[in-house]
Amino acid sequence: MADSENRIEVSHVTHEFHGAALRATGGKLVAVNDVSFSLTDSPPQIVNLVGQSGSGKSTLARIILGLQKPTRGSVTFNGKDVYRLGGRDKEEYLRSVQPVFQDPYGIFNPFYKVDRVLWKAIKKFHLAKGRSDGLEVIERSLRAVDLRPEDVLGRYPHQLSGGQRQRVMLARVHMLQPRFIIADEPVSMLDAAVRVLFLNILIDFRDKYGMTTLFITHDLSTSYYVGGDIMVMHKGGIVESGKVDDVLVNPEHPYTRMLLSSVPVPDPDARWKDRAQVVLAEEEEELVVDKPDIEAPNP
Amino acid sequence: MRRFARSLWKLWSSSHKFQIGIVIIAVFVVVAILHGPIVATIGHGQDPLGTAAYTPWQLPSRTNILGTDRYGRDILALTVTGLASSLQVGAVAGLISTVVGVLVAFIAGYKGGKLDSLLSGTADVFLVVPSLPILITLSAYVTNLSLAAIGVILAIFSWALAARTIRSQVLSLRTRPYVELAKVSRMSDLEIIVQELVPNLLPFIGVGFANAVLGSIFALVGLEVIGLGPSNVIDLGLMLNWAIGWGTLSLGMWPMFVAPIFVLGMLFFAVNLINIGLEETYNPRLRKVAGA
Amino acid sequence: MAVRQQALEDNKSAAGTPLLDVRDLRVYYNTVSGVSRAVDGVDLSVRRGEILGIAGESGSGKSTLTTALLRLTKPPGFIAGGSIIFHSRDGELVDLMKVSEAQMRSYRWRNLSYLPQGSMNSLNPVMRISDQFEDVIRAHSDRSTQEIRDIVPELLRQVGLEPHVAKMYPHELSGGMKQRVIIAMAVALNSDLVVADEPTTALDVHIQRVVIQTLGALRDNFGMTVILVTHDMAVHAELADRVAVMYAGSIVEVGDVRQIFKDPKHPYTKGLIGSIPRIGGERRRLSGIQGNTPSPTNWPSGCRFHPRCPYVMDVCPREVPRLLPIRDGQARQKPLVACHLYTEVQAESGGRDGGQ
Amino acid sequence: MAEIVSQGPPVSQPSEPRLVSAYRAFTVNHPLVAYAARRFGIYLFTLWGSITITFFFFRLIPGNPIDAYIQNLQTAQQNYSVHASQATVQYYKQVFGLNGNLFEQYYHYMYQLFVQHNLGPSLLNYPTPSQFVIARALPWTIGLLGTATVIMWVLGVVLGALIGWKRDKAVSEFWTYVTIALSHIPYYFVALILVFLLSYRLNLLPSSAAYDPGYSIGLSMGFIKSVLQHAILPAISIIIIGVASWMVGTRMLLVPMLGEDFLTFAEAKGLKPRHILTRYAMRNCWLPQVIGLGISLGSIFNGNIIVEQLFNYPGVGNLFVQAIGQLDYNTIMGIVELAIFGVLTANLILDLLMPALDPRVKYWK
Repeated sequence: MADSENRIEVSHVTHEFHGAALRATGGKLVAVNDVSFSLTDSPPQIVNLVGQSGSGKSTLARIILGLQKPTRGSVTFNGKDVYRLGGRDKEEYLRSVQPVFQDPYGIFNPFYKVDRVLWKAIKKFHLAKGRSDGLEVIERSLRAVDLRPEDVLGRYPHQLSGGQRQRVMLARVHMLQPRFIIADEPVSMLDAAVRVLFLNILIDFRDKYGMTTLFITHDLSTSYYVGGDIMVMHKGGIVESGKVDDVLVNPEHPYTRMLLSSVPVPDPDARWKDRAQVVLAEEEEELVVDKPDIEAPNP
Repeated sequence: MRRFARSLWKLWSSSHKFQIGIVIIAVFVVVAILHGPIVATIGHGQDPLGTAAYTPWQLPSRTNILGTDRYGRDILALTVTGLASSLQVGAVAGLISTVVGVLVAFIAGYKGGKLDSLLSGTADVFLVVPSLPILITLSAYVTNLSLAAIGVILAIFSWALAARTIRSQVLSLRTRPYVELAKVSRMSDLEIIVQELVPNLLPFIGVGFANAVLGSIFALVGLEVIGLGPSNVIDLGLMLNWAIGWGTLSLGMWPMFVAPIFVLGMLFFAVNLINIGLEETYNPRLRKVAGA
Repeated sequence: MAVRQQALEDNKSAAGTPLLDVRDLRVYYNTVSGVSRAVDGVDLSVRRGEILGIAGESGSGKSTLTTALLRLTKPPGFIAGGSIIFHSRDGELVDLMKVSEAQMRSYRWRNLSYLPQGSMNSLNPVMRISDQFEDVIRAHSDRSTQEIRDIVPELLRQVGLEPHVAKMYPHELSGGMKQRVIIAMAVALNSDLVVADEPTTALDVHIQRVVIQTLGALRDNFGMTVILVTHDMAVHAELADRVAVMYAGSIVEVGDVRQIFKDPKHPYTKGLIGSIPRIGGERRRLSGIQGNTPSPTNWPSGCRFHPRCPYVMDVCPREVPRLLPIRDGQARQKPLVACHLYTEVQAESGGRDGGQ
Repeated sequence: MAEIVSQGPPVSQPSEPRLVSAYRAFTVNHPLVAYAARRFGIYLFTLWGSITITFFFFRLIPGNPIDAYIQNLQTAQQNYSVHASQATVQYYKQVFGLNGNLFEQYYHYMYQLFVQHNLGPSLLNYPTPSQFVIARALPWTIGLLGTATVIMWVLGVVLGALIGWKRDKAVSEFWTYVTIALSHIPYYFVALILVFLLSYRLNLLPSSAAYDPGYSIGLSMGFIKSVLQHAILPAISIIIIGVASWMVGTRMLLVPMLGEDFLTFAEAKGLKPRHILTRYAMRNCWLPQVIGLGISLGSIFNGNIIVEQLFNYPGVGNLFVQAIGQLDYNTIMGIVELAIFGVLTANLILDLLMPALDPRVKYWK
């Protein structure tokens, strides 16, 4: 499909969070720590980014999408810094790199019907001239992701199932035909039967349209299913990478091994024999409760 | 625009409380706007508000539906005029404080960073300056305050509260996935604020406006009840002040006392109905738990 | 400790006897768009000492069912009918749907404990862990504060937590630790049954494994009965003895865990098992299940799976299939299936006695 | 092809001045101290900002206190000459800090306030400094409003929790609507009605002043009884509406909480409903109400102008109105500043106390 190679280059990206509370103490949270890799669309492929919650996967996705400027390091698209793009280049970048987010409900503004997300894409990226032309594009894309337009159009987000909502996002991607899809935990809130359908579409997009997907997940079995390359992320850094078939079959890094040995196998005859090593000093979750916003009643 | 009308219609048909509240307010607003012709009709061509237009201290009768006051003015005409003034003050104050509050809230909440700290800090400073003493001082020393000027002064001390409540809402909305999706869909900041954030905050803004209007009206009435308000415009508070000062209750001249209190009571009744209606429609968590 | 030891022995000797018989349980919700029949005619038998898995997609009514088992259904939900017969250790039969609220309170946790779905938020955020233990133990026994303080560290140790956890607040614990604290609470009173609602959802894989094995240990070490409700089939494969598959508010198949995974009978179970990706081996395309989960306000007629079923027959939209035992060469026990594919040919007499 | 570029050496940090890094090290090791220091800084800033706004506001509105005072002298002594007045004006300008331009005056005032802790002379009782005049009125205000605030908070929170907990019951729903309606009535309406009914019509209670002038101030039984009698009406008119507001607030906090998992779980544990309400539900939602109480107590210092005026109660609010009549700027500003100080200090104390009240709150983390 692609005439020339498109390339996203992530180099030495580090991101630290300085919350209002963190700033006071000079403390910081290093979400992403000196990560470098590149994505290209020739040949198109699926690159898995796996890791447990808090490993920095989602922050990395937001950084690549241009939503969160990294503290250090750079993201370039075909050699141009994503955070210094202007006008035409910015448009080109957004046309080429599009997201699928985790929460299929939060993607839709509850105030509007589902259609709006698709129409916005048509208008903002000039995908069609006029209404009937646009409707045709929308219907074609919905069918491409196994949705019947009449089931989806004219509905409010809460009237659709999670699987339908997430597939509407895929339809949006289908319309825009980006070179890269940044999919941040797209199936974590879907049921198994629907999840497979979603993954199949993602695989088809690679094969039919030559799209490259950065597939972020915490579920190792889904990354094995989609195949391709894999990067294992732990505490903000990439600890192991390579082909899915190598890394998930013969893991080298102890963290990858630990992850793999923890995945329950869907076979009653292959149960765990040994007891898991119970980690006593589990990382504690830190919670900062904001002071509630309240007023004294009457004077 | 059609979408907007439809959501308004949805809101309207969602709650009877909301409907009743709106109808009462609408009636009051119409009366206030038409207060000139209404007063003229009451006076049958002459000014019912002129001193000694009628015999003083009349109880309700055919000519004076609510009777007359100490100076022989028609109490119904006074009430209609007072309502118009009170609503005008409330509208000016409510409008200014809501517009300023919303602007500050959206700029601070959406942009964040240093600008947010600066604007929120300013709002906090304004929040701790007590408004009632300032208002009393002003009305004591600045003679001939116009209705609009009173409204502006009330707004200076009430925008900060609106700004703070709406800002916290903006903060919670701005990291929603649909806002992020809008960003990668090439929507500008202004488009995102207007199309993605504002619609979801309309109920908050609406309630904030209604409360600011009501709050301003009652702040002014409070001042006037103790005789410290501006005394150059007839509003409902000034009527109450007269009613107390002239000892109308001991004289048995109840309309002078009852009329303004009734109108004020209906006003806050209506605004509260709207509040409760919106609360029920827009707070699904509350609705779910309450099973209402 | 001696008392606990005795109870443990009792549990083990009672293994295999009936514990809970659920008959035609219906739990509905009043919603704006009509009555939502989230759980609509569930039949289920639970035996002492087993781990019974309940599987199904979101919207199948699993969670509604678990809360109803403990009679914790909250408005706008209500229990529309059915019975839950509890077989107490001394052989008494009690219909939990009929006892008074005060009696129900005494059954809760003493006999039926609950590991809730939102375990993250299930502990009182402003109380120390030890105080929360004290609350529940006090409510069901007359032990003194000192006695309770003494046993809490031991209880925590049994689920693999350090004693100092007792002095901590919930927000200082990770999700998996909170899960295990609640499991320890069930151990504290030696509950007959633990109903675990999606115990591994939202946990990291490693913690998932710890929680799964802690639940397994409940049965292995204490002889407790566990109802394991989760959409994650791999967890069932790892832990359950029997699996009940729920679809659209009722149970469509119950069978031994091996039978469910190796030889699923109901077309829905087949689809579900056929949707699970595995690590390793040949990479083949999985088919998933086409179509959408139906809405509980408007279930399809007849067999509720018929609009998505690849084997749909004329009878399916017309008649509701009953949950009946079918012949099966391999399985030790006959699986129960609610599907017309089997009723026509293989159905035996016997009616709806789930799992005997 | 996704190539994983080898990870380079970490980017070196720019070095910091030693003082900055020492401070940073200290704050990392003592997060609580760092938090308290930062919070105190914000406190000082807001205090300064709001007092500055107040100062310029009062200096910029028309009206001249010296003219007002000299006018007073004229009416009192009736001897007036142009010469004397010129000297007098100069003298009083000096005394009242009105020399020089606005910024010199501002500097003078802030110096006097923050360094000498002096508000300047009061016009009402010249030459008594304003702080003494205010201090005389303060006990009445604190006594009346402090007691009323505490009473209405306790009643409001308890009753609010009850109507929230029993939200399905018709009685609760009835009281919910009653309290919502009541909570929005301006309290002076209630005051007017109470005075009319209990004082004028039934003659049960005194409607004005703080005590019977027949008694002298002291610890005699008669005096105390008289003080209590006089406080009943103003207190009740504040309390009725206040209780309703606190009830509405408590209910609003409690009802959404009733869907929380830990309450369902508490029920699953077989705990008694009363136990769940007090130890689980209320313990988790009373914090905003405690903060509210703190702020209410902090904001009683400017007195309740309307109630004190209606009942002619000799508190700070009443003093304020008198000061306005006399153009006593120092007293007026003093009262406004006291109010600002009260609210801000209450906020500061609450913020510092919060971590002790709720284990989840850790600002400094």
